[in-house]
Amino acid sequence: MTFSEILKFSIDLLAVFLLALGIKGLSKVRSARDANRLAAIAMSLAVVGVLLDSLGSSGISFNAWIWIIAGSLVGTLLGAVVARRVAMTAMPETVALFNGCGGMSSLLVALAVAIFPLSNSNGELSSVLVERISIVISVFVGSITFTGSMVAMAKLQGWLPTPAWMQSKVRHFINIALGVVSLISISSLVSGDERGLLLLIVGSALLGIGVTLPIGGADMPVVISLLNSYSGVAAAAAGFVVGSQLLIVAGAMVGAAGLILTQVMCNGMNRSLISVLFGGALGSITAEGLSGSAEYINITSCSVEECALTLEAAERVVIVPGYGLAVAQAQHTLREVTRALEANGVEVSYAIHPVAGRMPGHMNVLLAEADVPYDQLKEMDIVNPEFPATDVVLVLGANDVVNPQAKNDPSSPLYGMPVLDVQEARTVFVVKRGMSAGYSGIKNDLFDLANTSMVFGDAKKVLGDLLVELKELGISGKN
Amino acid sequence: MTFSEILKFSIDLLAVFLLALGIKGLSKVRSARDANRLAAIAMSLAVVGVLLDSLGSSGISFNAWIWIIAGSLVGTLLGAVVARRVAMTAMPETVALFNGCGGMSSLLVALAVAIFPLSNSNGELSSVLVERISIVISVFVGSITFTGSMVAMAKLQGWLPTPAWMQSKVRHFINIALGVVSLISISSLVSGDERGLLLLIVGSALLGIGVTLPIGGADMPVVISLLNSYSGVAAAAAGFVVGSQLLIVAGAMVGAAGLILTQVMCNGMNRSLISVLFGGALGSITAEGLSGSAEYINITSCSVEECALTLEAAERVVIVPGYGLAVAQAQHTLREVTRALEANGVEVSYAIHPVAGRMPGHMNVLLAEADVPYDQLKEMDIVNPEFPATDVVLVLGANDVVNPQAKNDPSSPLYGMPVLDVQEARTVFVVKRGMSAGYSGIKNDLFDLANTSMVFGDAKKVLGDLLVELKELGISGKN
Amino acid sequence: MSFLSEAFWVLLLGSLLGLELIGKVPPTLHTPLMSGANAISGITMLAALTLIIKAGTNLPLLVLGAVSLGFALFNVVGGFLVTDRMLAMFSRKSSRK
Amino acid sequence: MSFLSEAFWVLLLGSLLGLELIGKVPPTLHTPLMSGANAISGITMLAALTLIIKAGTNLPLLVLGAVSLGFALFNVVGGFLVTDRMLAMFSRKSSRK
Ligand SMILES: NC(=O)c1ccc[n+]([C@@H]2O[C@H](COP(=O)([O-])OP(=O)(O)OC[C@H]3O[C@@H](n4cnc5c(N)ncnc54)[C@H](OP(=O)(O)O)[C@@H]3O)[C@@H](O)[C@H]2O)c1
Ligand SMILES: NC(=O)c1ccc[n+]([C@@H]2O[C@H](COP(=O)([O-])OP(=O)(O)OC[C@H]3O[C@@H](n4cnc5c(N)ncnc54)[C@H](OP(=O)(O)O)[C@@H]3O)[C@@H](O)[C@H]2O)c1
Repeated sequence: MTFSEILKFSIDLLAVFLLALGIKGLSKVRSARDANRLAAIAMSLAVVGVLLDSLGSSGISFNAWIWIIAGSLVGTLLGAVVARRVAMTAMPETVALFNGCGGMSSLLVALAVAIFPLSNSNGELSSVLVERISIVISVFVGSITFTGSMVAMAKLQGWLPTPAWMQSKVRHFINIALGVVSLISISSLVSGDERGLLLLIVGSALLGIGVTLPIGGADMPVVISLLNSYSGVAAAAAGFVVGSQLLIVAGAMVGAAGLILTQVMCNGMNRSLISVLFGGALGSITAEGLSGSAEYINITSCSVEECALTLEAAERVVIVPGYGLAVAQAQHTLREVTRALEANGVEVSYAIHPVAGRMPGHMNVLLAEADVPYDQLKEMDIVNPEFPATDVVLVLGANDVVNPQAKNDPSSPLYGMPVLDVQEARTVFVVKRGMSAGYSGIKNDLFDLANTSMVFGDAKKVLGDLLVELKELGISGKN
Repeated sequence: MTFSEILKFSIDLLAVFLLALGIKGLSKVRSARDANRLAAIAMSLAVVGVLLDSLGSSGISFNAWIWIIAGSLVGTLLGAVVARRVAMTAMPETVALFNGCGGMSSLLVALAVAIFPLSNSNGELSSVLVERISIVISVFVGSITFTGSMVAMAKLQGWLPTPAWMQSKVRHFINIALGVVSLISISSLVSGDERGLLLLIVGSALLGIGVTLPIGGADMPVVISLLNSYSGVAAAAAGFVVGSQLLIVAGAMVGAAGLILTQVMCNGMNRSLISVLFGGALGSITAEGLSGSAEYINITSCSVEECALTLEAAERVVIVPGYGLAVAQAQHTLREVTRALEANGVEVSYAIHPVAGRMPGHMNVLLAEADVPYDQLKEMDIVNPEFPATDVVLVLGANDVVNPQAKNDPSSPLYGMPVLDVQEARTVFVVKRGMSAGYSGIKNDLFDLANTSMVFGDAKKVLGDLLVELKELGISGKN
Repeated sequence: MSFLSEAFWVLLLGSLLGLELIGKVPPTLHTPLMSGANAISGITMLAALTLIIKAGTNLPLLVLGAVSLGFALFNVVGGFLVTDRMLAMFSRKSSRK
Repeated sequence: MSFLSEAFWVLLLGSLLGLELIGKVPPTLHTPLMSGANAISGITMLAALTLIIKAGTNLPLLVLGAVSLGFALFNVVGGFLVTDRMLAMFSRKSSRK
């Protein structure tokens, strides 16, 4: 065992250890940022390990260096630019993009080895078999990850509508057919016939599209997390292909952790993984919910002026932001309104529901962007007991997260999801454009309550008007 | 790769998987029993794997079978007999005994390999070095585990008093000296000089005794858990010695899990690992506590008769069992008393503090033995809010776990430990022999409260008298 | 090298896994968990077994191996049985009585 | 056999470890954890690197390797940076303002 071997080996062990610490740390608020850096350090270490090992044994040719540097430079630069430029609210699609590229990378590696076999294996049947199987897995999972992630990104960006036939049952047959095609090419590849390769790539790529396309935009974070888990599997398979322990461990860890995260996310949104994957978009249900809006019997609508008067007289105001606020990009206007209120001596805080919006942590990101002080953001468990002592609650483009059905109506699909008990406050204003339902597509009993008034309009516009009204009342944050 | 190799390998993987599931399952009440069986199955699987592997390669000689069967028979029989016979309350010492034998086993394996080297290693320096190091670790940790566990067992059984000089600071010097001796022999062994072997065995055996002897009986569960973690380390080292992956993984898992469990146990008892290991027995502090008993200013003592009258008139009675009840072996008499009360229409339940007694789960075991129905045992969090609606609390040989100082007095060593709020009840009777302190050695403010009365005497005796008094009042569980 | 590299990988991963496996343990389970883990640590019986099998006609080695096997099995069998006995006591007995 | 046996061991243990590593994750961290884990899954860059180094003068292989490396590094670098950006937003800002 040469010195360089020992060195490489220790580096690998250390890298895995740090990666494990990193993944663990990322799941706790206090350690998350350091953990992310730790993981980055671990990855750099791993690269150093590979380079040192090669330098110590066969060396790295000049030619190889050129290609290495070229590839790294392009990847790094693009990655850095995208990571800097992208809007905070576009995180899920960004992660999807990155993830797809990771899948593509595994796919390409496996492809390369399939076409130009490495002289790794010792020719024994069992290792040849394992090598073939890992190439196949890497190609299969890699291309599903790639196309699936790209579709997810495109849908989240709104570039890709869901074709109607994709929501019908037909898609299941198409996907099953694609699955069968992939399986056939897989078995032919494993038995040593290389002609199946192209078929496998095309089949699994289409399968990735077919499975992801029908899924509704709001379920996408879960799908992306699942695809992320797949790309871990693809990495582990690539590890078998090139014979790297480190790759196998890291891939397996990420794959398994991704699976758990997917499950946790599903639970958080009160959805099951099965219904996310096979239930299709929630669009149709939403349509039902819309028609169901006729059921409202006791809606009080009020003007922005009235709302401004009530706010001005209040002592404690709680803002409940939701998806609509994000869509309207109204966070900065909101901040101006709350500045004005605070200047007038009103105590303002923000009630953050964990799944308000369309991605986990959406509201935290949004309000942080608008410079809302961290200590005014209150989590659900903290703020819920405070509602009875609150004068005014301003619900901005939120719907499901303030639906009392979740507590009261066991037949409701929301039942069991923890919600913000805004109805306990003295007065509730709900700002939204119309009576349409939220993500879950169901009626919101809150709107019917006596202490709730609707302020119809786009969140940004309403908040702008509110600012004007408040100024007329002599309140402004500017002085 | 032959078929038998693949088989052995799959069995090993499966065994490790099942062991991991087993350890995980053992930490949850619902799955614990099945998990224990699962782990047992995994171990049997592992044995089958080794036997199959040997049969498939070089075979197992008749001679070897004889010795295998002889060794297994003796070990299995003795183990089964001890496991059946031992009293439930003697669990910690039993675990210590088993654990010590596990350590002894690792020690013997390493010793055997040290004297008759296996032709395992390929003669490369690095592997020779690793082999020597693992032998040394196995011997070192194995003998510490053995002697330490034996001392722990003997102390818990009361066979071994703590010599006075062992509680003085001198012991630290002795232990350091023993550590240095072990280190010297270790380094000579690693450099290839085999004469250090005997010295190492003796040195580490004495070290195990020296470290464990001064530790107080009540801290023993923690020490045993720590030694248990060591025996995992010894097993992993033995795995390096004989070249078995399975042994290494299983040993490492148990070693690491044992470390965590040790930490968890310390937290549960409100002690730090350092103070357990180096703080020495709590005996001296207890003595201080005794003298501190003069501080009590408002003790009300009452007769068994009075106590019986109050109990008879009560509607809701909560029993708080503690270490003293276990020492007095009074659980069966207690059960008779509660049967009598129940027959009289009194609602009886038992408040189980997590660390009442001297081993985790002590009270559950004790009361289960006396046939107390499971649904009458109430955990601390459940029973605490019920005390204000309780007529009589009967504290039987418990002290620290009902000390209100833990809540009220930030300067108390108990401060922060969750306790049973018995003082909230209408009347509290405390049954104990005198005014001496409990495990922590501090004064109990509860005894000074106006609604607390002391009933002095051995728990078993008092309960017997109580039974007689109750019968005289016309109350008995027999009819 | 190969056995060693493998050995260190499993050592690292096994330890990390062990650290993660048990999170919160209710106090009631401390003793059974301790004793169950203790039974598992008797896995050294595999080493003793291997030793006997490889010993050939070397009598001292056979004896050492057998004694070691006996100790280990004492640990394993006793450990699992006693854990089971304890857990049987904890299991819900509301059906009884 | 040896590489394979090692590979399967680390696969098993790595997966088990991954399953245990994250227990409860607060919803705020779902997105950053997802994106951080995603960056780590770009570890395939090591495979791409190995490929290039072993390619010798095989041009198609070099190109495939370099493209693969580019994709992987895009994933890794972008993933870590974007995670950091997100986590920076969550970190307590009470000092500001
Ligand atoms: N956070 C996550 O990770 C995540 C991920 C996926 C799904 N989800 C789900 O998403 C839901 C989140 O609840 P939520 O209360 O935040 O949102 P929601 O229930 O989806 O409701 C959003 C509301 O905003 C209104 N709105 C839309 N555009 C608006 C605009 N420009 N101005 C004003 N209002 C506007 C809509 O009503 P109008 O159309 O009438 O204006 C709608 O009722 C939950 O059901 C959750 O399970 C969350
Ligand atoms: N459960 C565990 O795993 C564990 C392990 C180690 C340490 N500990 C510690 O042990 C303590 C347990 O608290 P605890 O309240 O159960 O016990 P404790 O605080 O140790 O008090 C026991 C009381 O029982 C009395 N007693 C002794 N023998 C008696 C007899 N024959 N009849 C009647 N009374 C008798 C003693 O007073 P007299 O001498 O006056 O009778 C003493 O005050 C905690 O501090 C805990 O941290 C627990």
